[in-house]
Amino acid sequence: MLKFVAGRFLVSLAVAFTISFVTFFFLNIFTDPAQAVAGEEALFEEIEQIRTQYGFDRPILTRYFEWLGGIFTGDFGVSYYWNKPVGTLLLERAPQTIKLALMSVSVTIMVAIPLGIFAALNPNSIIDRFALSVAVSAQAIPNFWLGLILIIIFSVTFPIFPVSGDKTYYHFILPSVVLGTSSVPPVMRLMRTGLLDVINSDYIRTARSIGFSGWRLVTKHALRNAVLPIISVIAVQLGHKFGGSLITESVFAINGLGRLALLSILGADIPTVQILIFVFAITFIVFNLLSDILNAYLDPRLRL
Amino acid sequence: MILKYIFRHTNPDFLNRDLEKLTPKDIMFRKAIYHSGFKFGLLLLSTITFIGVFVPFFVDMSPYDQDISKRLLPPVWSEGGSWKYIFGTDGNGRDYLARIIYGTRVSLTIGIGAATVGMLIGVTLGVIAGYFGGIVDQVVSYILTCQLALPGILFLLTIISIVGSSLTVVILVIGVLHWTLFLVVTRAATQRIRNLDYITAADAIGARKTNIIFTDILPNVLNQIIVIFTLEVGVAILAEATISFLGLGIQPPTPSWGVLIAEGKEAIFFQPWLIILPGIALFLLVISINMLGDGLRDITDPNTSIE
Amino acid sequence: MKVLRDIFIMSIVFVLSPFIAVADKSDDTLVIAFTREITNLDYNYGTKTEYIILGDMIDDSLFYVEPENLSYAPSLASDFNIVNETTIDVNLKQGVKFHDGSEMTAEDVVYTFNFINKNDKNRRHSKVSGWLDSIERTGKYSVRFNLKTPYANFFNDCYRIKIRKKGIMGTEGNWIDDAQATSNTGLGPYKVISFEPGVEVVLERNEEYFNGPKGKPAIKNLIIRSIPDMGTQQAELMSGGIHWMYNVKKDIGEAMAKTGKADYQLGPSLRVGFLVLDAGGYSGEGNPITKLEVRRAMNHAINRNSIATNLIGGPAKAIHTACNPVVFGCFQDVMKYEYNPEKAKELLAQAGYPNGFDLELYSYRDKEAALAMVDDLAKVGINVSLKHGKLAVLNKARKARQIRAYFGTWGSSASPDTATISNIHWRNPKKGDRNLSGDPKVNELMLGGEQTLDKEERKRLYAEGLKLIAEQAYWVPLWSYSEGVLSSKDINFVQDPDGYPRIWKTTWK
Amino acid sequence: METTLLEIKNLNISFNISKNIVNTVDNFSLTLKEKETIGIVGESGSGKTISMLGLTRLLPKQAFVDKGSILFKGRDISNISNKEFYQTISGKKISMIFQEPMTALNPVYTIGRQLMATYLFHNDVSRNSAYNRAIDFLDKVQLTNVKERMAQYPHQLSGGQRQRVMIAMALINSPELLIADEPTTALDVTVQKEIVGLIQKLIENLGMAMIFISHDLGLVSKTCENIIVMEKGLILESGKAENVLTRPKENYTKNLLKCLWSLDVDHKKIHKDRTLLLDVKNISKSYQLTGSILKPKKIINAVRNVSFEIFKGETLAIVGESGSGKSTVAKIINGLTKMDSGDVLLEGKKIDSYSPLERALRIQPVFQDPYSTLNPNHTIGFIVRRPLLLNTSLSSYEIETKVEKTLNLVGLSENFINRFPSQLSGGQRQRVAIARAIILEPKILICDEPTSSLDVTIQSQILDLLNELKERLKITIVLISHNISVVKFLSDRVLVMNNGEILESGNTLSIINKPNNNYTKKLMSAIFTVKKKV
Repeated sequence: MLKFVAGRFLVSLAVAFTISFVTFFFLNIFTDPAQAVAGEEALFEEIEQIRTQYGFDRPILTRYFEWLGGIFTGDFGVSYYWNKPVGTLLLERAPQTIKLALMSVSVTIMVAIPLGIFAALNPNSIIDRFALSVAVSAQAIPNFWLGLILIIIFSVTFPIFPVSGDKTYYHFILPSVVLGTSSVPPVMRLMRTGLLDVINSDYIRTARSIGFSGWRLVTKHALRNAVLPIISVIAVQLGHKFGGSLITESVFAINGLGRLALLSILGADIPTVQILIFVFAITFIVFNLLSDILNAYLDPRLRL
Repeated sequence: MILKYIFRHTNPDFLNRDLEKLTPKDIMFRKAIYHSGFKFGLLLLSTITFIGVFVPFFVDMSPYDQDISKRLLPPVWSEGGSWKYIFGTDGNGRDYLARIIYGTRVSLTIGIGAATVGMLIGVTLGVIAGYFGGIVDQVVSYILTCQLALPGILFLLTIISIVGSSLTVVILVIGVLHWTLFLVVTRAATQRIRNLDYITAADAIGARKTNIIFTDILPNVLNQIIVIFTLEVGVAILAEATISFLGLGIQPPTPSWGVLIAEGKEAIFFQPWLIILPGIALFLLVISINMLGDGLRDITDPNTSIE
Repeated sequence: MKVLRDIFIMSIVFVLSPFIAVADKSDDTLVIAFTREITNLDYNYGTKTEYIILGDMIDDSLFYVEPENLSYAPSLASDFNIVNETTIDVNLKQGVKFHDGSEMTAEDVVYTFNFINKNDKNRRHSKVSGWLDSIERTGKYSVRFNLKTPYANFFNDCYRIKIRKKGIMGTEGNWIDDAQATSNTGLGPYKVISFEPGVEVVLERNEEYFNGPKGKPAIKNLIIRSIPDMGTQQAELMSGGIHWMYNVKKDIGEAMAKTGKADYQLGPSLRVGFLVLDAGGYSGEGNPITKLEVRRAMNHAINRNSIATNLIGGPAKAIHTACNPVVFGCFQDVMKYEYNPEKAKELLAQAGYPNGFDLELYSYRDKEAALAMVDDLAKVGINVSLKHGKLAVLNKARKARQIRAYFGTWGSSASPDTATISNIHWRNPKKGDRNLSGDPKVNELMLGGEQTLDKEERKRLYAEGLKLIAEQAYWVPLWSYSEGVLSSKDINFVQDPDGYPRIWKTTWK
Repeated sequence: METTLLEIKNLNISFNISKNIVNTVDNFSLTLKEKETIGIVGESGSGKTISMLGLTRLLPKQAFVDKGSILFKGRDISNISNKEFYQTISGKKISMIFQEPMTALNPVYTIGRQLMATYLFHNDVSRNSAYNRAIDFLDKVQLTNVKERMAQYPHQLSGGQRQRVMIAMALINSPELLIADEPTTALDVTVQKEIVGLIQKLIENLGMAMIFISHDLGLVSKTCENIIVMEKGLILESGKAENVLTRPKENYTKNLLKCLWSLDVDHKKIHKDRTLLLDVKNISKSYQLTGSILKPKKIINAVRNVSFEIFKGETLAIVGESGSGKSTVAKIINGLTKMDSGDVLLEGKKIDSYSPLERALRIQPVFQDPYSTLNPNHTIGFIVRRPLLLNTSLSSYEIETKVEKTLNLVGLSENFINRFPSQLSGGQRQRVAIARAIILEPKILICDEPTSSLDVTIQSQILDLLNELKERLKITIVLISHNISVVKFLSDRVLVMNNGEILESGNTLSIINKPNNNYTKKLMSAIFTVKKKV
């Protein structure tokens, strides 16, 4: 087990570095960091001055390792756009995104899992067809559009929820619904097919031959098998939510990492963008790793 | 010719023939006939495609002609609407119906283009990794892991904001970032097929590797690739709409639905049709493509029965 | 499983959590929304309009612009004396206190100007070093400015520079750029209570505010929220989440006013729009734009009146000069190009483009207007592909000398002098990238206008410069803008003639 | 006096396929006395399993009981509610054992938990006594270290051990009837015999009745007193085991028996030709299992230092259980897998020095699974034609003639040329695979379990075909098999493999009759054969 975790950890680390490397090179070759620092009003000679002063004229490899070294010592660089250390920015913004991610995943769980279970227990029934149409629709609705429509309905026509902001948990309900919706289809489909597979499996036939039936059969014999893969999918979805919060946070003016990312891209704020890509990648990798470990822990077949 | 084929296949006598006597294509056709989701998706998609691609050839309309004295006219069903502008006009006095109809072409072009790019990358890597295995597979897996860990939309926006936006750039970038599903599916299918006896048999009769890949492996993965392709078209269309919505996508005055929604966003409360109509168009197109894809998956899956 | 349970409990908690109280009249709190985010409280580090508005609320400067007659008035200064063309003495008001309670003296003024002039490597106000040679303390409440050259826009620049308490911005090479957010040392009518970058700024009335020309605010608490989406802002306004928003287009404003939920004012603005043309051939020698006939044809091709009336609305109207007609020095009797597509086509034919040509037009603002212009230009045969995007894209292309034409606007917020627009747009091409005329004469005339204090001489220089620009059609001057403001029914907000919002004058109804 | 335990009368089971009702089991009737054992024999699709699933209400969703009555201990249980049935009958009075021990146990629960749940479901007792009962039954099925077994998960046990757990689960509630559905088919030959013996012993000790379902007439005749023979949903005949075996009434039964007999017939001559065709010298091959990321690397020595010779015209059988390395040897001598060390000399030349095309002309394989041996996307014509397209420059007319000729040779008509594999039965597919292998007229045919996935009647046809081809084409056959009957029928010489090594080799008859090695003895004794009564 330890060896497995260590191995996966090393691979994850390598992936993280590859991503940081690619991002850094891409951003620093195709954009001019000196221009970004200097700002839009800067004169030509000022840009050149900044280039030497900040060391942007040195080889890109040197700068990459310097940047990487900075990350290890906790120095994430300074944002040109926000005039702040990127690390501080991240710390300020992360709580909102974490809240949003957790809440949207709970929305997904609350909708997708019961729906998937009922659909699997009654294949080709009305519930099943309903669940399937929910999945198909949720896949086809663009996030940004859903956000706008929900605001029209639930904040303006019927003022139940606040339009925007991130002050209280209450503010997070609509955004969580929007962000959670996009994960409903995969989780629901997996729950449905997983449970169907389990129900049609030989060991459920064994349980039925013993006399188990109905709800008792599902809860005592089928659910655990079907839920195992779901847990890892949810962990992966949670990892996705961090990067995927970009649009939702913009529509609902939630001051999280996603909005920070969008603003930094639009403001050509390279230090922030490259750290954010790195951080989102790491988050995804960590959740993936956690899901693997969790799976290995929960599934006796994978235990060593 | 096609009609004859359809007639032959919908003929009750034919349908009731013993399953053992049907070719794989016949079985798929029969499944398709009984698959309501597939039929609905196909019908909807054909209708949308017909309207978007062919109607502009016959009906005189322009998505670009402006008349700024006739801006923001409401659609025909609202107060003050007229049949001249069925869906009303936008902020520059352009016919909104024409813009939405022309938007179909943009979405389809980008969807199909990006999915093709993704397919070329994903299938090539997938077949190579699946067939050769070993170190090649490990390298490809590593690339896959990296790609999966990359925050997609963020990276997409970053690239487009740096490279600048045009139709080609959008297609290429979305395509380059959406190949993982192709890879995963092709690789798994190739790995499975590679170990089947008929591949060993092909080996034994002296067939070359390329011959095996093109004669034995690809045709067997094709169904799955088509399914993924369909679904990825939907994903790419949504991705384009998203980046256009954020102002980084297709350049104006090209009528992309994402751009239309973004342009109408400010008027969400007073000219809501500006958002709702392209949103519905987008929804219908993607849902039809997804239903088609889901349907294809069921139809081509040998494990499902004919319903 | 425990994790799932926790998530579940959390979801229950948030469903049951009560509504947040909406800030309103009862607790004397005004909430306003900005589209762009406030990332720093120090105006000295920003150029956006939002920073000017915020800066005016929490800071103060030596001079101030009176909105009624668009003239400069002393603010922190009590009076001034122009000793000679390059020497200006300024006396300061006494007993003015920073928000932390300490008194402002000449030390602080000297520190501020010196720091911005010399020490701040991260300077955004490079202009100051262009004219300021040194500043010296001449008494506890008096300073002397020694200028490098005569500088007409001195008062405007002094209005822009917010006076900082000595030491808070750091020392040479070690500047502290969020000093304003952490040290609470403003001078303005409001003081900062809390600041979340990109989210909101909470302000409270400065009860100790010196009797400056801005006057004491009527409303005690003020919250500035950053809401990037205009639609969201409207929703917030309708649901009572905010009281005030600006930059509202006429369609939305008028529709909102019809609902009876808010008041809409569409007043004048100092902002003007224009196309900058690459007459100097920086983007490639001999390109079509370098031909005078082509530039004139473009001037004739665009129906400015129609766009100004139909798209911008309000007091917006077509302009013919490279400045807003209401500001000082904006000479109007120049060559005028009426809307005449036929003539435009003729001119194009003369220039050797009877079938028109392809052109990339960059823009970052007013997409509708840009599209309308594209349409107008297409009608005379100029096939324009619009590159509409973020300002950063335009900046990058401009810096790389790839731009043939771009659609620019200039706000000149609260700076009623032709010098502000010409300083940035007609610089020496070696120093800036916006002057694409390639004509040293324009640079000489338009920047010469700020290097003398003699008003008549300045007017003469600007008149000559503007005539030259019009005649050579270096620009296509488009229209003056109008400024739209939506305000809630609870508040009185009066728009000033320059369109610049002075929030602190707002009162409850 | 013996009382009737179970009486099934005119049971009809139908399937609902594509809105068509298909009758699958027709008028199934059966009478079972207490402590009696009945075997139901038939090939796949004969309805033997479905009729029993109908009895225990475990039918798949699209199947349903049309009509018929089921009397259990005199009471009609076909009309009682599901609830009552599940609570009072299934698991308590009637238990089942299934074919596939690998999947019949829930992988996420321990053995102990599953056993205890089974007991607790029908008995209101403390967990402690359920625990003791479970231990007791694990003892009864002759598992060792039962206390540790209780805490183990199914994947930690071998197939045979799992089947023992299944038996314990089926018996823990002391049912009166045990239904065993092919309980040994998925197990290795040597384990099969132990499990069958165990079941027999237990039902005798516990005084239960048993219905034993199998496709193996030999096995059933050894296990059961009475036999029912089914085909296509119909009961063909039933009666005492010896009666059915000695005096079969139906042709079908006779065919089944003939297959067993024919396998038993001894018509081997000693092969005389000593021309060396293939010389295998000290080959070894190991695989590295990278497996999943979760499992550490594992090295499996599939073949260890194996040497043998193949002479022209002979049929050599390589015998062993799954995992013995026999298939790997087959692939290596076919040149389809690289060996780690050693040499394979084909006509005196190293096998890997041949180009793929040269090799193809000399040596060809036939595989086990008729469903994966043909590419489902190609027509039969293309599949058979492809070797010619790749290897020869014949005109298209010549190719077509040869394809037709070859198809005829393997017993298929030209009509098959445009069909797809999915339109063919398993036996037909195997014929196509043989056609593909022989169309290039190779010298050696390597048949890897060519019949083990087929029904018994089809098996004998394919074996006959191979025998016929051998005579007509003078082809050398290497037969890989775990089935001694098949080996005995076809081969001249036998190699016995286990754990990647050759244990012994020699003349087929002498190996079968006088095995030297213990393992070979075990292998031979595990076979149930029916002696033809003359």
